[in-house]
Amino acid sequence: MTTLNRRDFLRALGITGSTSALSACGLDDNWYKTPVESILPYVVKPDQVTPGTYTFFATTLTDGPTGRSVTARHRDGRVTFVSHNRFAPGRPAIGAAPLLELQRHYAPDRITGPRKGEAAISWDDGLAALAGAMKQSVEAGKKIVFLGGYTSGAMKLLTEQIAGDYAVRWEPLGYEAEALASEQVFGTRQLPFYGLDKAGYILSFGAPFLGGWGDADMEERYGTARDPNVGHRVARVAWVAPYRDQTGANADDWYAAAPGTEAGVARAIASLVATKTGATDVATLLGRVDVAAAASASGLTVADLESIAANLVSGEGIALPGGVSGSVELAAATYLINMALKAPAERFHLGGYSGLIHSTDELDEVLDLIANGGAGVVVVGDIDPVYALPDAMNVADRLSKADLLVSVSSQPTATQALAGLTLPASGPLEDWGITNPREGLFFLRQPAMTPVHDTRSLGDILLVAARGAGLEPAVPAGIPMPTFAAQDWAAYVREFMDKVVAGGQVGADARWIDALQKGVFGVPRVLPPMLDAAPIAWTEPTALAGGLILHTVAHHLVGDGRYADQPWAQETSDPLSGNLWGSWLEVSQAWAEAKGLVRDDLVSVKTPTGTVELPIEPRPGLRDDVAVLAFGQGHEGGGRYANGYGVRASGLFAEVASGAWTPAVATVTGTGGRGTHANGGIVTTMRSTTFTDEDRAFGVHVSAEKLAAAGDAPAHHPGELTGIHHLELDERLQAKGETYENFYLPPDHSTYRFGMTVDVNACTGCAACVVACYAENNLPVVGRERASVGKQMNWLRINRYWEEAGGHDDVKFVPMMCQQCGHAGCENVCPVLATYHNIDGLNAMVYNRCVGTRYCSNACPFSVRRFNYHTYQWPEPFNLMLNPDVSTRTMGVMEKCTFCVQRIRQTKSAWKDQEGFSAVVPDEVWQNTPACVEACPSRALTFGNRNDEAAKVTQFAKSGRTYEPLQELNVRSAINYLAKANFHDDPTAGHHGGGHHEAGHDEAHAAGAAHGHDAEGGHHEAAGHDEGHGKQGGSAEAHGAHGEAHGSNHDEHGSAEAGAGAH
Amino acid sequence: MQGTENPNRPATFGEANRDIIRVLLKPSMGWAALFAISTAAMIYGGWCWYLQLVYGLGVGGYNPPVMWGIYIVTFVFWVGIGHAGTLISAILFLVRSKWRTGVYRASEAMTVFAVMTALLFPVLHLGRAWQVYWFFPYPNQRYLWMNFKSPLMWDVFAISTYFTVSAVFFFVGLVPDIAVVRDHSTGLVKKIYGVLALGWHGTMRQWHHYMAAYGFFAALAAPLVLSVHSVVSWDFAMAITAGWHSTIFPPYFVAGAIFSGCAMVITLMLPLSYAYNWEKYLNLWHFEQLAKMCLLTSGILTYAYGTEYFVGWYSQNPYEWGIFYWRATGEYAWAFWLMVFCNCVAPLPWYIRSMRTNPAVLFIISIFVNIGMWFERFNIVVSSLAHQFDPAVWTSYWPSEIEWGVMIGSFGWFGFWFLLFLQVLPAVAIAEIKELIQPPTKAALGAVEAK
Amino acid sequence: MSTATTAPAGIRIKGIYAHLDCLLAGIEQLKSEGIRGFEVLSPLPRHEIIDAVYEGRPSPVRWWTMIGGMTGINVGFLLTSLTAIQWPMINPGGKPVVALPPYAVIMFECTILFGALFTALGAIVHTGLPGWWLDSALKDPRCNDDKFGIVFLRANVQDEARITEVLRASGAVEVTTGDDTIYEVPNA
Amino acid sequence: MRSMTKQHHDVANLAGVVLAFATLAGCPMPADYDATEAIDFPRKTHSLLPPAPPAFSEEAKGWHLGSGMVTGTGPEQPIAFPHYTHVTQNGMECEYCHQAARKSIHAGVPQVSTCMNCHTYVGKDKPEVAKVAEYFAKGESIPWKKVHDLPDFVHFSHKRHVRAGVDCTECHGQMGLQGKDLVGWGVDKGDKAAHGDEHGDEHGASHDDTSHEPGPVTVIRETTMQMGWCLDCHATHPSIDTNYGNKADLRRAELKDCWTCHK
Repeated sequence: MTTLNRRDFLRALGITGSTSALSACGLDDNWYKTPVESILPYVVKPDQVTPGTYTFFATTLTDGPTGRSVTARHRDGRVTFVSHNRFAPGRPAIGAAPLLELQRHYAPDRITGPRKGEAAISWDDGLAALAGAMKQSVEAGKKIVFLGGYTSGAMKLLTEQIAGDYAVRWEPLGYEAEALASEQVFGTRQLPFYGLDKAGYILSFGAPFLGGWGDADMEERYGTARDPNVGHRVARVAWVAPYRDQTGANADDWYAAAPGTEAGVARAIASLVATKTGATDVATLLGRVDVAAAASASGLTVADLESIAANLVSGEGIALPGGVSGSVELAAATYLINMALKAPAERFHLGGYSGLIHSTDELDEVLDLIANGGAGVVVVGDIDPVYALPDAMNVADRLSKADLLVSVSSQPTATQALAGLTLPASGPLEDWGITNPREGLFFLRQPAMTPVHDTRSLGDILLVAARGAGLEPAVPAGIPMPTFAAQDWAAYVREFMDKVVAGGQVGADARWIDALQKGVFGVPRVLPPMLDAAPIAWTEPTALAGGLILHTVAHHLVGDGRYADQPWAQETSDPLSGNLWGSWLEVSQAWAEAKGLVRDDLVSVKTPTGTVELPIEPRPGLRDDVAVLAFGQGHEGGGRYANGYGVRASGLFAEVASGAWTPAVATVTGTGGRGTHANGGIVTTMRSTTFTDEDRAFGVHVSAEKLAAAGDAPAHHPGELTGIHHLELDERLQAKGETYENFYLPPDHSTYRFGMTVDVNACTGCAACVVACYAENNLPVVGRERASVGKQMNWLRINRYWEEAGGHDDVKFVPMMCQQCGHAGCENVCPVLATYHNIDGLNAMVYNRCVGTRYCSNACPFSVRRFNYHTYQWPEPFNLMLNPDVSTRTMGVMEKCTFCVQRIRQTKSAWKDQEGFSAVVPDEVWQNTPACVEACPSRALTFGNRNDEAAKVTQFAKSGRTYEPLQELNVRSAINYLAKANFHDDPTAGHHGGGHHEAGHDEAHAAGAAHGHDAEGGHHEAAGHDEGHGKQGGSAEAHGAHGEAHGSNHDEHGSAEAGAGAH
Repeated sequence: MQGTENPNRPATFGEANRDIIRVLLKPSMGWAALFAISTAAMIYGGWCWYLQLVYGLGVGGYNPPVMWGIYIVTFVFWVGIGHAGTLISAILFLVRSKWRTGVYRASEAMTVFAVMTALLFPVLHLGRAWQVYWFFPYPNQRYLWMNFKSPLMWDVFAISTYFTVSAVFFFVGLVPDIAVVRDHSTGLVKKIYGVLALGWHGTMRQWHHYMAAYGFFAALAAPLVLSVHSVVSWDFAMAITAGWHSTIFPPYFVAGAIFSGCAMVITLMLPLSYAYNWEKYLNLWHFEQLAKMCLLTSGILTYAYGTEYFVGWYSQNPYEWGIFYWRATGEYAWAFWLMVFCNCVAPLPWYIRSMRTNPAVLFIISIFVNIGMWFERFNIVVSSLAHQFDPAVWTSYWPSEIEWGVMIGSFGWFGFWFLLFLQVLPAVAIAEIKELIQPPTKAALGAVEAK
Repeated sequence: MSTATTAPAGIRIKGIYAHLDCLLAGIEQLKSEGIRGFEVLSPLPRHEIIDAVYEGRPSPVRWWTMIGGMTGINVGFLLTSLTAIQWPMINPGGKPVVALPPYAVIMFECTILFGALFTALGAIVHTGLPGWWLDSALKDPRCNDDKFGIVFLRANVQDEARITEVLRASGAVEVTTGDDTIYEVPNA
Repeated sequence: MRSMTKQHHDVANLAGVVLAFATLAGCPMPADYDATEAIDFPRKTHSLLPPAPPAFSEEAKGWHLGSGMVTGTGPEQPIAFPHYTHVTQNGMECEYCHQAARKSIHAGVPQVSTCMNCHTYVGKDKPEVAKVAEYFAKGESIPWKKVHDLPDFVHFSHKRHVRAGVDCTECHGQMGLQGKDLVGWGVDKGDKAAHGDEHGDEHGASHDDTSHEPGPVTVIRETTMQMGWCLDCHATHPSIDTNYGNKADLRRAELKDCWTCHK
C-alpha cells in the first residue's frame, strides 16, 4: 500500500485543472501515473522505412488454386492488413481467407522454434538431423516422402526435386473429383476455369463457388455476373443438390435432388442439352440416358430437367460440379454439359490450376508405403491428414511407421504432434516464393516483415537439408531449372523465375524489380478443352436411403480445418444459421418438427463408423432426409481456439471413396439434452410470422411478379433469363427521407457526405467484410461463452432473412452496419456528447469520452452499436496485429462502425499533400476506403461521397431497387440498400403482355445513368464487357493514385503506441 | 365516503406531541431485525457493484440490443415511488386536502429516500462509473460540456432538482417538529436536535414567513412532480425505439408513478400504524383515501395500456404493433400478464368499501401493485429492446445474479434510510396534526362548563 | 410589528395562554390600546394569529421566489446555449446548435431549482433563522407544546401595568414580568 | 401485532440475522468471474485504486506524472544531449535530426548514425559523445525517454502540423535554449546537478540506495499539451487562413471535430 501524496490525491479527485488530460484516460488505464516510455531509434535506418508511415509489399498468401496476390500493409515492423493487389486479375477485393491467413500468422499457439519431440533444439541441430535422416534414407534405398497441400511454382519444383513422385499434394476437401474427372474426360489432370462472368445461367450441383471453392477470383466473377451495373444482364443461378449451403442459398432456383442421384441428373441434363445443341460427341460419351428414370430417382420432374436444359442453352449457361460430396462421375457429367453447350473458351476452358492434385487413393498408397517401412523421411507440410481423414484409414499409425516423421508446419496440428522433428516454417508473410494459381499466371511472394518467431523458410529448410544429405534432384534436369546449389531460398526463387518462368537472363533485373513491385507476372492462358475420353462406365442413379443422409461441407470460414485456430473464423457467424464457435447438425424444419426437436436440442448422430453428440439447427433449404455437418471443427491437437470446439466430422465417414466424401447414412436421435452452439440469440428463420422482415423492409425482395410487371419477365428477353434493369422502384420504398417534413433543417455537409450502397442482390453472405472489420478496427474476440449470449463485438453483421417466395425458400443476406444517419437516434441521447454528427456526414463516436450509459445502443434502430463489456486483451502476439491508427477500447465504452474513419482521414491527408489543402478528393479515390468494401469479393458494397453527383455511390443510390431500411423513421441514413431480385421461372409470367415493356425498356436505358455501361452501349455482348472492364480499368488507375498515396505519404495515423502493447 | 374528517383524532396538542415522539430513539427488536436485513442487503448490493466495476458490465445479462436491464427498471421504479410523497405533501397541500396530514411526513421521507435510491442507478449502471462527473456542468480545461439535448441529461437535471427540492421541502416541514423533539429531549440529543431545529421556537415572525415559503415550495414542487416523471418517461419516449417512442408516455408514467407511490405508502404505513399504535394519526380513513387514489390512477394506467395497444393496432405500423403483439404473446408474456393483473385487475376489489377498509386486503393489494409496477417498467424497458426493429437481432435478456444483487442492494439502501428515519425523526407531521385538532378555546370550555 | 412604544431599555412581559380565543382577544386588545412590539408564540400556524399580528401583509418571501425562478430560467438558457455555441460543429441528431425545445426542459428544471433554493434562502433571511440567539423569553417549550404566548422583550416600563392588565384580562393563564426562567417541557 | 411480545422480537431478530448471513454467503465471488477463459480470451480488470508505482526499485525512476501534466520538467535521459549546443550555437535545423517531421506522424528521433555523421569527427573527446559512439559501435539504440507522452487515444500527426506551417517552437517552446546547463556534463562529474527533476526528488528521497544520482534532464516540457491547450489554437491558428483561403471558416469548424485527434 502506498501513501497518496497531495498531488496524487487531487488528481484522484479530478479537481485540478491539470488533471483533466488523464482523467480521460480510462482508455489506457493509466489513471494517475504513466511509466516513462522509451523511444528506440534505428542505429542505421533502412532507406525505404519511415517510422509511423505505411509501406506496402506485393506478395502472395495462399498456395494452390486459391493463390491470391495481395498487398501487405506494413508499418513499424509489422503487417496489420492485407488488400487485394491491384495488378493481379480480378476486381479489387480481398475476401476472407487472406485475412484469416494474416491472423494465422500471428496465432498465439504457433510453434516458435525447432523441436525434437517436445524439446526445443537449435536450428543447426534440427537441420542436421533432417539432413542426416535423408542421407540415411537414400543410403538405405528408402523413399523420401513429402506430404503437403496444393502447391505450385517454385515450391512444387523443389519438393519434386527432393521427393520425386513421392511429393504428394493432397487436401481433405480438395478438388480431386474434379481433377480425376478431368483426366477421364479431357485426358489431363487439370482443373477447368469457369468464366462465370461470361455466363447467363449458372448451374451448380453443389460446388460452393461462393464459399471458397475454385480459384480466388471465383466470387468476383460471380459478382460481375450478378451486377447489373457491370454486365449487360444478371446471371441466374440454379442449384441441384439435396441441401443449400451458403452458395446454394444464393441460388434463384433450387432443385432438391435426392442424395446420390445428382450424377444421374447431371447426365440426364447433359443428354437433353446435347440433343438441343446437336453435340453428338457428347451424346456418344453419355451413352443411353433415361431422363425419366433419372428424374424420378432424384425426385425432380422431367419438366424440371428440361427447363434447366433449356435455360442452359438459351442463357449461355455453365455447369459446375458437386461440392465436397460430389463424385467423379458427377464432375465428368458436368464437364459434358459444358462441352454439349459448346461454351466459348472464355466461359469454360482448361486453364485453371495445373499443379498436381493427388487423390486420396494415391495418398493411401503412399501411406501404405510408409506403413510397410518403405519411407525413410516423411516431411509433412501444412496439411493435417491425421485429423482430416476417417479413423478407419489409420493415418496416425501408418505415419508413425516412418523412420523420421518431420513436420514443417508452424501451426500445431494432430499430425505435427506425432512428428519426431518439428522444423516450423515461416508463414507466407515472412517468406519468398512463386506460385502458379492458373495456367500461365504467376504470383511472387516476398517477405513483408521479419518472422514473428524463430522460424525459417520452408525452402531454406529443404535446401539446406538436401545439400546436407547430398541429394541429387529427383527431377531430370532436361530443362533449365534452379538446383540445390542455390544460395538460399530467395535465390532459388529468383532462379526459378529466370529459368523456368521467363526462360532466359535477358532483362532479368528489370523483370525482377518489376515483379517485386507488382507481385504478378505472366498472363493467364486459355486452353480450349478437347474431349479425349474412353467410353465412361456410368452408374444408374439410386437415391441413398435408410435414415438421415449425412453430408459434410466446408465450414464457411474454418474451411477444411486450417483456420480453426483463428478466432475471427470461429467468431464470425455462420451465414445461414448465425452460429459460431462449434458444430451443429443442420436438419430440415419438417424433420425436426416430426421428431419434436427444436433448435439447440442435442442429438446423437450414429453412422457405421462413429457417433457424436451435438445440437441441431433446423433450417429451411434442406431436404427432409438430409443432414449437414460442417467439416473443420473438433480439433484435439490444434491451438487454443481450435481445441474442444465442435465435433470432428471425418470420424463419421467411412473411407473417402474416389475423391469424394460420400454421404453417410446416419441414425439421428434426440438425447433429450440441450446444447448450445453459441448462436448469440440470432434469429434465422422469419417465415410465417405476422410481422416478417418484409414488412420491416430490412431485406427487401423484388418478386418475380414485380419483375414481370416491370416488363422484365425473362420471357421477354431472349438470351436473358433475368431483367433487373427495367425495374421500377417499389412505391412503398419510393418515399425518400428528403420528402418528409422536418422540424429541423437537414444537417449541413459542405464538402463530403460519406455514404454507401449495399447491393443485397450481390451479397453472398461470405462474411469477408466482417473479418476485414475485425482486422482493421481492432475488434476484440470474446470467445464462445460470451458470444453465446450475444456479446460478440462485430461492428458489421450479416443478417439473413429466409422468405418463402414462389415455392422456394429464398434467403437475403443483408450486411448491417452503422448507417451514419443524418438525424441519428443515438446522437441525441448521449449525455456527454461522445457521439455526434460530424461535418462529413459521419456519425462520430469518441471512445475516450464515452461513459457507458448504453443509451445510444438502445436508441439505434439498427442495433449496430457494440459495447465493451470488459477490457479485452489480445494474447501475444495478436497484439502485434493491432492497427495503430485505431484506439483500442477498454471496458465500459460503446463502439461502432465509423466507415473506417482512420482511412478516410489518411486519404484526405494524402490528398492534401498531393493536391493542396483545399482540394476535394475525387470519387475514385474514395471507392475502396473502408475495410469492408475493400474485402467484399462480390462488390456488394460501394462507398463514396454522396455530395458528389457523379460518384458511383450517388448513382447506385438512384437505382430502381434502392431502399433504406426503416426510412420511415427519417433518420436520413447514409446507406442505401439495393433490393434482392430472385429470378424464378414464374408460372404467372406468361400472363403479361409484351406490349408495354419496350417503351419502359428504352426509357430506362435513356435515363439509366445508374447503369453506367449500359447507358453508353446499350446491350452489348462480350465486347461491351471488355469496354466495361476498360472503364473499370480506368478507375483502377485512380485506385493506383490512391494506393500510391497510401504508400508514400501517410498521415493522421495514431501514435505508434496507439495499439495496446504495440511495442 | 366516510367524511372529510379523520374520524379518530387526538384530543389535544400535547397528546399529539407525545404520541409521535414517544417512539423515537427506542429501537425495538423488530426494528433492529429489519435494520439488520436492510444493512446486509445494502452491503451485498455494494459488493455486487464492486464486482461489476472491477470486471466490467459483462457480469450483467446484457446482450445487444438489450442494453438496459433491471438497473433502469429499478431506477424508474424508485423514481415512481418517489412521486407519492411530493404529490401528497405538495399537491394535496395546495388543494387543502385533509387526509394528507397523517401520511405526508412519512411519504415525503419515502420520496426523499426513494429518489436517493433512484439516484444511485444512473451511476450504478454506467460502463465507466468512475467518469460520472462528466454528467455535471463544471468548467474544465478541455472546454467540454454535456449534451443538453439528451433526455439523460434532462434526467440528471430533473432528478437532482427533484431530490434537492424534495429534500429541502422535507426538511422545512420538519423544522417545527424537530423543535418539539428538542424540547422533549435532554443532553447531547437535545443539542443535536437543537441544531437541526435551527432555533425554531414558534414565534409569529417565524410562522409567517415559514408558511409563505412552505406555500411556495408546494407550488414549485407540484409542477416538478409532474415534470420529473415526464422527463423520466422521455428517457424512453425520446428514443425512436418502438414501444418507447410514444407521446402518451408522460401522463402514463406520471399516473403510474402516483399509483405505485400511493401503493407503497400503504405498504409502508399500514404496518407502521399498527407497530407504533398510531391509530389516531394513520388509520383506515387515510388508507381508504390512498386506495381511492390508487383506483383512479389504476384506471388511468389501464386506459394507457389500452391506448398503446389501440394505437399500435390502428396505425398498422409493423414495428409498433409487432412489439405490442409480441409483448403480450412472446417470451415475456408472463411478465406482461402479471403486470396487467397487478395493475389493472388486482386493485378492482377496492371499489368495494369493505375491501378498501380491510387492513389485510389493503396490504396485499398494495404489494401486488408494487410488483405490478416493477414489471410494467420491466416490460417497457426489456421487451421493447429485446424485439427492436431488426428481426435478425431479436434476443432475450435475463438479469444476472450481479444485477439482482444490486437491485436487492437498492431495496436495502432504501430500507436502511427509511428505518433510520423512523427512529430519529417524527414520522407524522406534528404541527400539521395540531392544525386539525380543534384548538382549545375558552368559549368551548365555557360551553362545556355551562352544560 | 412596529416598535413605536419600545424604549431603549425595557422590561420583559410574557403572557401564557391556554386558549386560542383568549390569545386572539389579547392581541386585539393590545392593538386597540396602541401597544405594539410584542411577539406571539404558537405551537402551530394558525391563520387567525398571523392575520391578527400581520394584518394581512404578505411575506416578502414571494419576491425571492420570483427572482430565483427568473434567475433559474436564464441560467438554464445561458448554460445550454453558451456551452453549445462553444462547439458549433458538434450538433447531435440533426438538431441545430441552439435548439430551444430540448433546452426548455433544462430551463424549466433550473427555474424550479433556483426558485426553491431562493425561497429557502428568503425564508431563512426573513425568519431570522437559525434562531439560536433568540431571547430566552421566546424559547418557551410550552409554546411548542400546547400553550400560546405573548411576549414583550423590551416593553416600556410605564406601560407595564397596562400590558399586564390587558394580558390578564384577556385570559392569560400566567403573566410574568422580568422573568428569564428556562422552561422545561412538562412530562418530558 | 399491536405490541410485539419479547418472543416475537427474538424470532424476528434471529430471522434477520440468518437472512443477512444467508445473502452474504450466497455472494458471487470474484473467482466466478475470473476463472473462465483467462488464457484464451484474457481480460483486464479495472483498478479502483491508483496503480502503485514500484516504490523501492530501480523501476521507480521510470514512473512519472502523466505527460502534459507538469511543465518545466522531463525524464532523465541516457545521454546529456544539449539542444543549445546544436541548435543555438551551431545553427542546426530541427529537421536535420528529426527528419520525419514532414513525412510521418512521428517527428522521429534521429537514428544513431545521424549523430555519427558529425561526431565521427567532432567532440570525440567528450564523455557524452563517447557514449554515443559506443552505442553506435555496439549497434544498439540509444534508449531515449519519451518527454511528451500523450494518452494512447490521442492520434497526433507531426506531418500535418509541420506542413500546415506550424513552427516547432509553437508547441515545443524554445528548444534551442534547452540544455544550456548540460554543456560539459560529465566532464567534471558531480559538479553539475540536474535541474528541476521533480520525480527524481520524490523517489530519490525515499531510496535506500543513496548512491542514485539524478541523470541529465535534457528536454523539459514547456507546454502542457493538454486538450484545452491544443484547442486554444486549433481553430484560430493563422495558418488556417493562409492555407485555406475562402474555405478557412469551414476548416476552422472541421478542426474542432473530435475525430481530428480521437479515432
